[in-house]
Parts: sequence; structure tokens; C-alpha cells
Amino acid sequence: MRNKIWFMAVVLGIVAFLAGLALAGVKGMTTPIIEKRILEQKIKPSLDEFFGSLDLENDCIEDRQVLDLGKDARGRKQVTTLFLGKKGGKVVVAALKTKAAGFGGDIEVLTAFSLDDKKILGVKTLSQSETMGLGARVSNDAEPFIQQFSGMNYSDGVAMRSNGGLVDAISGATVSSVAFTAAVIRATELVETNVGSAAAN
Amino acid sequence: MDISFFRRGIKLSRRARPGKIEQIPPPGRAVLSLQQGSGPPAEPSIEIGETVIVGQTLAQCASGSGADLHASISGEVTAFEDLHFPNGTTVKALVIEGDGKDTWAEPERDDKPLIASPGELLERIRRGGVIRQGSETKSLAEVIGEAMSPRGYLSSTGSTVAKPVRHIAVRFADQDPHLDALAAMTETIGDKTADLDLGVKVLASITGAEQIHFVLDNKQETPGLDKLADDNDYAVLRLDATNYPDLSSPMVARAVSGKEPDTAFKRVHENGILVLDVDTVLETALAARDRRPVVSKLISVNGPEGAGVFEARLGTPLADIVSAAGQKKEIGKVVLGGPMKGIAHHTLEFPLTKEISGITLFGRDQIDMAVNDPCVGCGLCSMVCPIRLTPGMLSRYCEFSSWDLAQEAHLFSCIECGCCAYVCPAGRSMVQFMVQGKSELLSTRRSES
Amino acid sequence: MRTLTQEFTKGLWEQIPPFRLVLGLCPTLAVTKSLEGGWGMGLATTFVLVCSNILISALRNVIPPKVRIATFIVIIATFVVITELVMKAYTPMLSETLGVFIPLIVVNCIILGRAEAFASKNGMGRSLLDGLGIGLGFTLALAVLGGLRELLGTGKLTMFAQANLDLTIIPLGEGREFLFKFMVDPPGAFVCLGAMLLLMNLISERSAKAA
Amino acid sequence: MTNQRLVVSISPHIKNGRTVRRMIVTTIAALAPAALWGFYQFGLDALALVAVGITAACATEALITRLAKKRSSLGDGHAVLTGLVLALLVPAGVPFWLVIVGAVMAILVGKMPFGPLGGAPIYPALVGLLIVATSWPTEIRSYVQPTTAPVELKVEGAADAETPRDAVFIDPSDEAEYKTADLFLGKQVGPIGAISPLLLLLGGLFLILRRVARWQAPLGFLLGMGLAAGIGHALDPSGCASASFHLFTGSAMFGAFFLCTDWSSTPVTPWGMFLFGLIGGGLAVLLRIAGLPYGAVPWAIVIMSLATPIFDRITPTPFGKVASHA
Repeated sequence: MRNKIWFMAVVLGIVAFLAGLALAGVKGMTTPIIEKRILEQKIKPSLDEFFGSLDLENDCIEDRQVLDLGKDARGRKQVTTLFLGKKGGKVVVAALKTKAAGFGGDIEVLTAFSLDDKKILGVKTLSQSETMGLGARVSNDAEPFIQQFSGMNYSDGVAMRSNGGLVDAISGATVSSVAFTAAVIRATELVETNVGSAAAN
Repeated sequence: MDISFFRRGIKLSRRARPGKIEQIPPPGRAVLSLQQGSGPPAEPSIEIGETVIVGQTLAQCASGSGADLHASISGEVTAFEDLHFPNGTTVKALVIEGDGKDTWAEPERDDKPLIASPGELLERIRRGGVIRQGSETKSLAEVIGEAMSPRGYLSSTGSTVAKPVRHIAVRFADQDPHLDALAAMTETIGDKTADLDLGVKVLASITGAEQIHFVLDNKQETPGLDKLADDNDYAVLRLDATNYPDLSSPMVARAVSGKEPDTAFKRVHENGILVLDVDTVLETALAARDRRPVVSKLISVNGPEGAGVFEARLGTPLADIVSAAGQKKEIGKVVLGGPMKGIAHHTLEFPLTKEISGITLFGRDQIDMAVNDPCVGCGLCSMVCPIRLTPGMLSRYCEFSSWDLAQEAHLFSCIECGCCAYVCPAGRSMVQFMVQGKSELLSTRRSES
Repeated sequence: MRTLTQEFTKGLWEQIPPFRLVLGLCPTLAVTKSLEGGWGMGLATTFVLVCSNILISALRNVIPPKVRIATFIVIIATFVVITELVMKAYTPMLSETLGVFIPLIVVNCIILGRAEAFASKNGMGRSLLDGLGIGLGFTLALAVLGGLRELLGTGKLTMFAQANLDLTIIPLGEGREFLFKFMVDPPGAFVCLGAMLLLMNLISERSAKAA
Repeated sequence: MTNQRLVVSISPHIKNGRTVRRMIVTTIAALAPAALWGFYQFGLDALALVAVGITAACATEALITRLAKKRSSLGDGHAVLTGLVLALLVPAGVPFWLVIVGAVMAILVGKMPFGPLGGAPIYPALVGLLIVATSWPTEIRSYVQPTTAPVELKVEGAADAETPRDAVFIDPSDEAEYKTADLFLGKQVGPIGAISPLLLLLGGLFLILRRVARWQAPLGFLLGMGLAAGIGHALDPSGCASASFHLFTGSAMFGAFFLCTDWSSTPVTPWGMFLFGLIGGGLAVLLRIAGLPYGAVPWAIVIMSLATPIFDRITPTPFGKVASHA
């Protein structure tokens, strides 16, 4: 009997079915925990740092929105999360996560905006894999390169100095600096196009 | 500088030419090996106790493939003796106790040898005991036979197509610039140009060669030869003998024909080019015209204390020749042949045979022992290898028994010239690896077939 | 036939996976940047190994021989995904450190190898001990390698980052992250692994001589 | 003359007296002018670094041979050469311990596991150099202003002195500041022994004339760099500096004559060596354009070294063989 095709199919099917059940159960139990962990451990400290002094009315982690960024070159769906902070019933601050290709891989950046005066509140590297000692300096919050974004007016657009803007690169790490700046620029564009409608909601 | 940018091979210093050939008197006792050159030993045709005169046939080649052996002194055949060759084989030798009279056999002179048929001439050469000198010492008759119809040889490609001999190249200087027997002979050739011409013509008649080439060292001044070449339309080629191994058979073959012969299994002559030394050609002439066999030999001695070119009877103890050269001090190493390709022997108590073209002596303090350190990969050997192999890799393949790789890397094309070992900074005995690898491969091949 | 104790202890020295079996080298080289990575990976593998060994041993008389590999893979993959999800939920930092190498446990030759060579031929008890022994041996090897590399590379030992159990063995100057970064780089893994293999061989050679 | 003990050995019975030791001493001698220029430019610190590098390399090798109970291989001078090359390839401002670690790693990781000499797949000094360069990327860039540098471009936030290559990478218009003649004569910021293309060129030619090195690999390397940089410059002058700038800065000359001509880590056949150099040179320029912050030339040569067995397969057709048969 053990060599019959139907028996093999049945055994394999049962094993696969039980495995599927087990996985579905575990997945159901762990997904909410995982999501909460990511938000709390990676985003919240940064948001607290940027918005902590503003006495926001709401918890921006709770009031997050998922932005659909369309599809990338390979046809995969791209999304990012937009965090909005309200004061007096009005959306005053926003933060979102963007990424751009750097020297050693994607650089993921969280950019926080103050919407009233169109200023960048701050930027923070969430993840990067740049050359240590050079490009990796983008993850150091005290780096002048990172500091220079705070308070920058974004309504006219952010740009590198070589493109006629105000951003100075880290010496010896031009690629990483450009990538980092590109991520910030992308964030400003997204905020400009999306926050108006988001605030109306 | 001993290594050139543009040319493969190495540059060796030239010895001052002695210019004069000294005669060594016939020895009181001559030991004549039944095997002269590679090939089967000859069968003795006389008994112990018989009295012989110079030039009398002592032994004949059995299969008709080798060369005969003749008495080099007159006297009584007293014994058969075991002779230990440097390559480890033991061969029977005939001992003649001389009577001091040096009686010569009456030559059967044939004034018009060129009328004789090629087969007859070839037989005269064989009976005259002529041996081809140079890298592969072998009966000349056998060499010619092989060149004209290669048989019994397994070629690397498996083909056994007969090729006519188109070129005969006559070498007037030794391959190794440290030897100068041929050069001395060339310098004193004056009255022998007729013999030379005859020898060349005999060979051309046997083989049907179309073109004769004289290969000379570019430092040799040879008005007689030039005139001979002019009169007979022989090509003269001058090479620099200090560029070792430009005078070796494959290189000479390339120089005369413009084509590179396959050096695997030493089958240079199969490409229709026969490279011979001048003394072989002269011996050929004597054997064909005077029916005079080979009983003496030119030998170049090169030692720390004395040097010179000598003519000695076959069977003369090498020690006699060496002391005639003025060598008195203790010797550390005896090499039969030149320093680049000669074979070291453990004793001077060895008779002169037809394949010995020189003796190189080293004092105790002059011996270069192979250190055989691991290959450092400097690639100098690849730079000098005249066959364009990568000896460094090859030696490692052989060292670590990667026989298949060695064969793929054309191990059998190696001509064992020794250039790689000469330049190797790690002191590896490259030639030993190659020789060992070849014999290992051949014995496996033999046991497989 | 080995005794039950030997079944367990063989994985700790005699057949310690990366050095003796020379299996599972991919995670060995990739995740041993830190002590935590080493033991984390080791324990995750051990868990999968033990679970799959027990289950495969239990089912060994039911599984048709022709589809056994497929079945093994399904079982192993299930445990791997469970491990991955649980680690993401409860030990997120460790999970991030190990990254893609947790899902890659599926193709770890040790696990499939033990399933094929041992669990499918032996009873559940023995399979459990075998899985545990080999798994702990793997954990030990990875932890030692990871600890060594981390110590040389950064001067620290991360016991369990989530609980802030780091030890600074060699204090570094202000603003410096690495002591000897080469050691935590991939080539350093090869050098360390080579050094440990050398050491293992020296020790066993010496003990063989003494015996 | 009878009954003496005679030596029997295989041919050839003479040698040209070339030994590994002599060839290494020649190499060291060829490096000497560039090293002396480095000492003059960077002062006693540079000299001390070189001394430390050589001592550390020799000590490590002596220790390992003793521990392994092998014959000491110090005598061939390769440890000295390794320490010297390593120290000449670092800037004069690096801390001593960095050179020591580099020399120890060069011998321990790069040389000894592969046998005393001749087995190393990568040039041992480069192994040591790249290990320390990846481990301490900031320290390895401690360039020092030389005594005679005519151009001093300071970029904010940079180390003490900026190499021409870094300056031009950040701002391509700076290339005009550097005179080709100054660069060629060795008036520039850079590693101790690699700043003077002129002296390195002379040393390299000396090596080639002494037949310690062959000309194919250096020619190929310089050609490869020149071509790649020339094409790059023609296509995009702001993205790629001119060929002469690439050839005369960084360790290009050093790499061409002293790294590409190593024994065990480079091919031995003529075309193999030339292609090794050619591709290596192109790769070096590519790495520079891509912005590798340190060691484009060493990295390029290391990468090529790993491909050496492939290049070694490009053997010439042996004498008398038909080309297609090979």
C-alpha cells in the first residue's frame, strides 16, 4: 500500500494540510505582536524625539495611514506609513518613512515635517548598510550632515549643493549622502502631495 | 644578462677556443662497450684470445639496426667485462690488451662511392659503426631509417605517415657553448672539406634530401666552408651558439625550414629535417669511401685546471684524457658531455665511447647542488623555456604525480635542455621531474597496452 | 549500537557539525558575527532539528519512501516558519540579527541529513537525543565562533541584546565601534573557522597520540 | 685521482646563481628610492613605521616557524619585503599598532598557511593591508602633508591632509590645481612609498632589467588604467579624472611594478600576465570612479589574483604544436 500513488498523495496531502493549519494558527497569533513591536521599537522613539515637545492631542502611532505608492519597476506594490500628529483638531505635523539606494544597499530614512511653517523637524536613519566610518556616518544623529536638515524649509524643494541646493555632502561619502538626501526629497514630495488630503479626513 | 626579453632560452658565456686538437696516443688497454649509443648491443664476432688489428670488426649488430664495433687498438682480446653506465645499466665490454704496434687494417678504398646504391651506402655506414652525435646518440643508419619511414613509433597523434627527408643540416658547433670539439674540428677542417662534401653527398644520396644547410656559430671564420657551400649551393646559416639551446636539433630544424617540428618523443627528424654534427658527416664519408670504421673520437675536456680538445681512441680510459688535459687537483664531479645536458658519472674509470662528446669536470667547491625548495611561482622558467611550456607547473604536476595534467601540459614536448633548472631561483631539479614524469607515463602506457 | 548517553554526547565533540561533519557552514560563516547570533542561530536550529526529528521518527513507518524527502521538507519548513514567526514576535532583536538565515534553516544540510540518516531509521527517543546532541553541538560551535569573532572584532560580548546583557570585555575609546572589524567581516569568519579547525585537529591528533 | 668520491646529479650542472634571496633583495633595492623619498617627505615617522612593519613581519614569521618546528624561512628576506611593502602602502600618519597588526596578519593569514613561499594566492602584504584597511577605515586614511606639496586643498571634516584623488573625487574641478609634473615627481599626499611615480617607475624598470619582474603585467596594468581612465574622461570629464591623473596618484605605479609582478599571486605566462594587468588596471579605475574610499589599486589586484589560475591556463602553444590543438 505504501507504494501506491494515491497513498503517497494522501500522506503528503495530510502532512501539508496539518502543516498549513499549524502555520495559520501561529501566524494569527504572532502577526499583531510583530506589528506592534516594529512600531513601538523602531518608529516610536524617533517620533517621540521629534514631536515630544509639541503636546500633540493624538497618538500618531494610533492615527497612522498607509500610503499606496503605486508599483515599482518589478511590479511589486509599494506602501509606506504616514504618521500624522494633530493639535486643535488640525493636522500640524507629519512623519514618514522613505528609502533610496545607497552605496551598500537601501538607506531607510524617517523624516518629520512641521506642516504649518513648511519646515523639516528632523531626519533619522532607520536602517543602512553603508561603508563603516564613511557612509555609515549617516546613522549618527550628531553628524553635521544629519543636523543640517533640521529646520530646513522644504516648500522650495530640498537639493544637494551640487544641484544648486543647500545640502552639503559628507566628505568621502558622496554616494551615501546623495542617497540619503534623495530619500528625504522623496519624503517631502509625498508629504506635499498627500498630506492635504489626509488632513481633510 | 643571461635571460633575454625577446628570445627564449638562455645566454651562456663562450669559452676561449683552444684552436688546436691534441692527439692522445693509443692506450695500452682499451675497453670497448658493446653498446654505443642507444639501441641494442652488438653481438661479438670474435673469441677471447684472438689477436686484432685497428679497424677490425669486433662485434656486429644483430638485427641490422645498430652499428658495428671495431677494434681501436691492435692487440689481444683478453676478456669480457661488465661496464656500468651512468644511467644505471650494465653492458658487456670487450677488453683489448694492446701490443703497442698500432697496426691498422688495410682499407678497402672505393674511389667512387656515389655510384653505389643508397642501400649499399647505408649498409657501409652501419658497418662503419657511425653513430649520430648530439642530443640522441643512436646509430646513424637507424636514424636515417626512422626519418625515412617511421615504424614502430607511437606518435602523439597516432599518425605514422612516412615523410621524405628534405633538409640535412650539418652542425659545426656543439649545442652547449661550453663544449668545443666541433668548433675545433671546424677550425682545422681545411684539408677535410673534400671529405665533408663527400659525406654530405653520400647522405643526400641515401635520403634524397633536396637542400643541405651548414649551421655555423656566428663567431666562426670558415673561408673553406663558405667556398664549399658556394660551389655546391649549400645554404649557410650562422647562429649564435651562446644562445643556448639555439643549436639543438629542434631549434636548428626550425631555423633551416622555418617550421617548428614536433619535439614530442624526440621525433624532430620526422618532419623531413635531419640534423647531424660535422664529425658524423666526416665519419660517414670515411665509412662510405675508405670503408674506414670509427675508431677514434674528438672530445672536449673542460675542467677547473685544464681544458682542451683531444682526439683519442675509443676505449681509452677517461682518466687518461683528463690527465692529458692537465687536471691534477681533486675533482668533485665528472660530467660526460657539457654542463647543460651531460650526465654525471661516479667514476673516471670509464672508457671513451662514441656518445661521449666532452667531459666537464667540477672541483669540489664548484658543485651546484639542487636545493629543491618549493616552487615560488616566479615564472622565470616559463620565460626561458624554448619549447614554450610552463616548466614550473609541469614540475609540480610531476612532483605530485598528476600525470594526466602533466601530459595535458605537453610534458612529452620537453627537450630536457635544462634552461628552466638553470634559472630556477628555488634550485629545483626541473629536468629530473620531467624525466621522471616521462618514464612514469611511458611505463603506465606500456602496461596498459 | 550506541548507548543513549553516547547518542546524545556524540554531537558535542565526536560529530560536532561545523567542524567534524563540516555541515551547515553557510550559517556558521554568516551569523557568527556575535555571541548572540551564534547561540540564537544554534538554538533555533536545535529546536527545528529536535521537533522534526521526533515527528519524522514518529511518522517513519507511514511515510512512503518515494516521497519521504518531500515530506521531510514540508515538516522541516513548517517548524522553521513557526520558529521564525515566534522569534519575530518575542525576540525581535535576535530575529533581526539573524535575518534571512532563520528561513534558510530549511536548507541546512544538518537537519535534512539527520532526518534522512537517523530519524527515519530510529525510534523517537533516540531521535530526540540525537537531534538534541547535534543541535547543542552546533549551538556550542556557533557560540564559540561568534564569541571569539565578536570579542576580537568589537571587544564586546552580546549575551542577549534584548535584555541588555552585553559585556564589554575590552573598552573602546570614545566614538569607536570596532576593535578589529575584520573579524566580524565575512573573511574573518573564514580565518576564525580555519583557526578553530586547526585547533580541533591539533587536539584530536594529540589525544590520538596519547591513546 | 682514483677512488675519489664523485658527486652524481642530474643535468644541468651549472646554474646562473639566481636565488630567491637575491631576487628579493633586488626587489627591496628597487623599492629603496621610493621609500627614501617617502622618508624625506614624511619625516622620521615614516621611517619608524617602516621599521616597525618589517620587525613585526619578521618576528611573526620567526615565531610561526618555531612553533610549527619548521626550518626558519627568514633568510630569504620575504618577511622583510612583506613588512616593507605593507608599511610603504599606508599613510605616514597611521598609528604604529595598525602597521603591526597589518604585518602580523600579512604573515599569519596571507603567507604562512600557504607554505613559506610560493603558495600564497594573494600577495601577503596586500592581505595584511586590506585587513587593516577594512577594520580601521578612518585610521588608514591618516594622510600627512608632505614637506614639498605645492597644493594644499583642505576639505572640511576631512583628515589632516587630503589626497589628490579624494579632493578630485569630491570636486572634479580641483584637478586643475594639481600639476602633472608635481604629481609625477612625487610632490603629493599619499601613502609613504607610493607618492613618487618617477622613482617607482625607475625602480620598476630596474627590476625588469634585472629580470626579477617581467614587463607584461606592469605594461598591461598601466595600459589598462590609462585606457579606462582615458575613455572615462572622454565620456564624462567631471566623473572621471584624466588618465595621467589616475596613473600618477594613489598607488597606481606601485601596484603596476611591485604588486602585479609578485610571483605566486600572478600568472606566469606572457599573455596571462598582460591580461591580468590590463583587466586589473581597468578594474582599479572602475573602483576609483565608484568611490571606493581606500585602496582601489590593491583591491583590484587582489581580485585579479583570485583569477590567476584562470589566467595561467592561457599558455602559449608549445613548440611544434598546431595552435588549435592546444
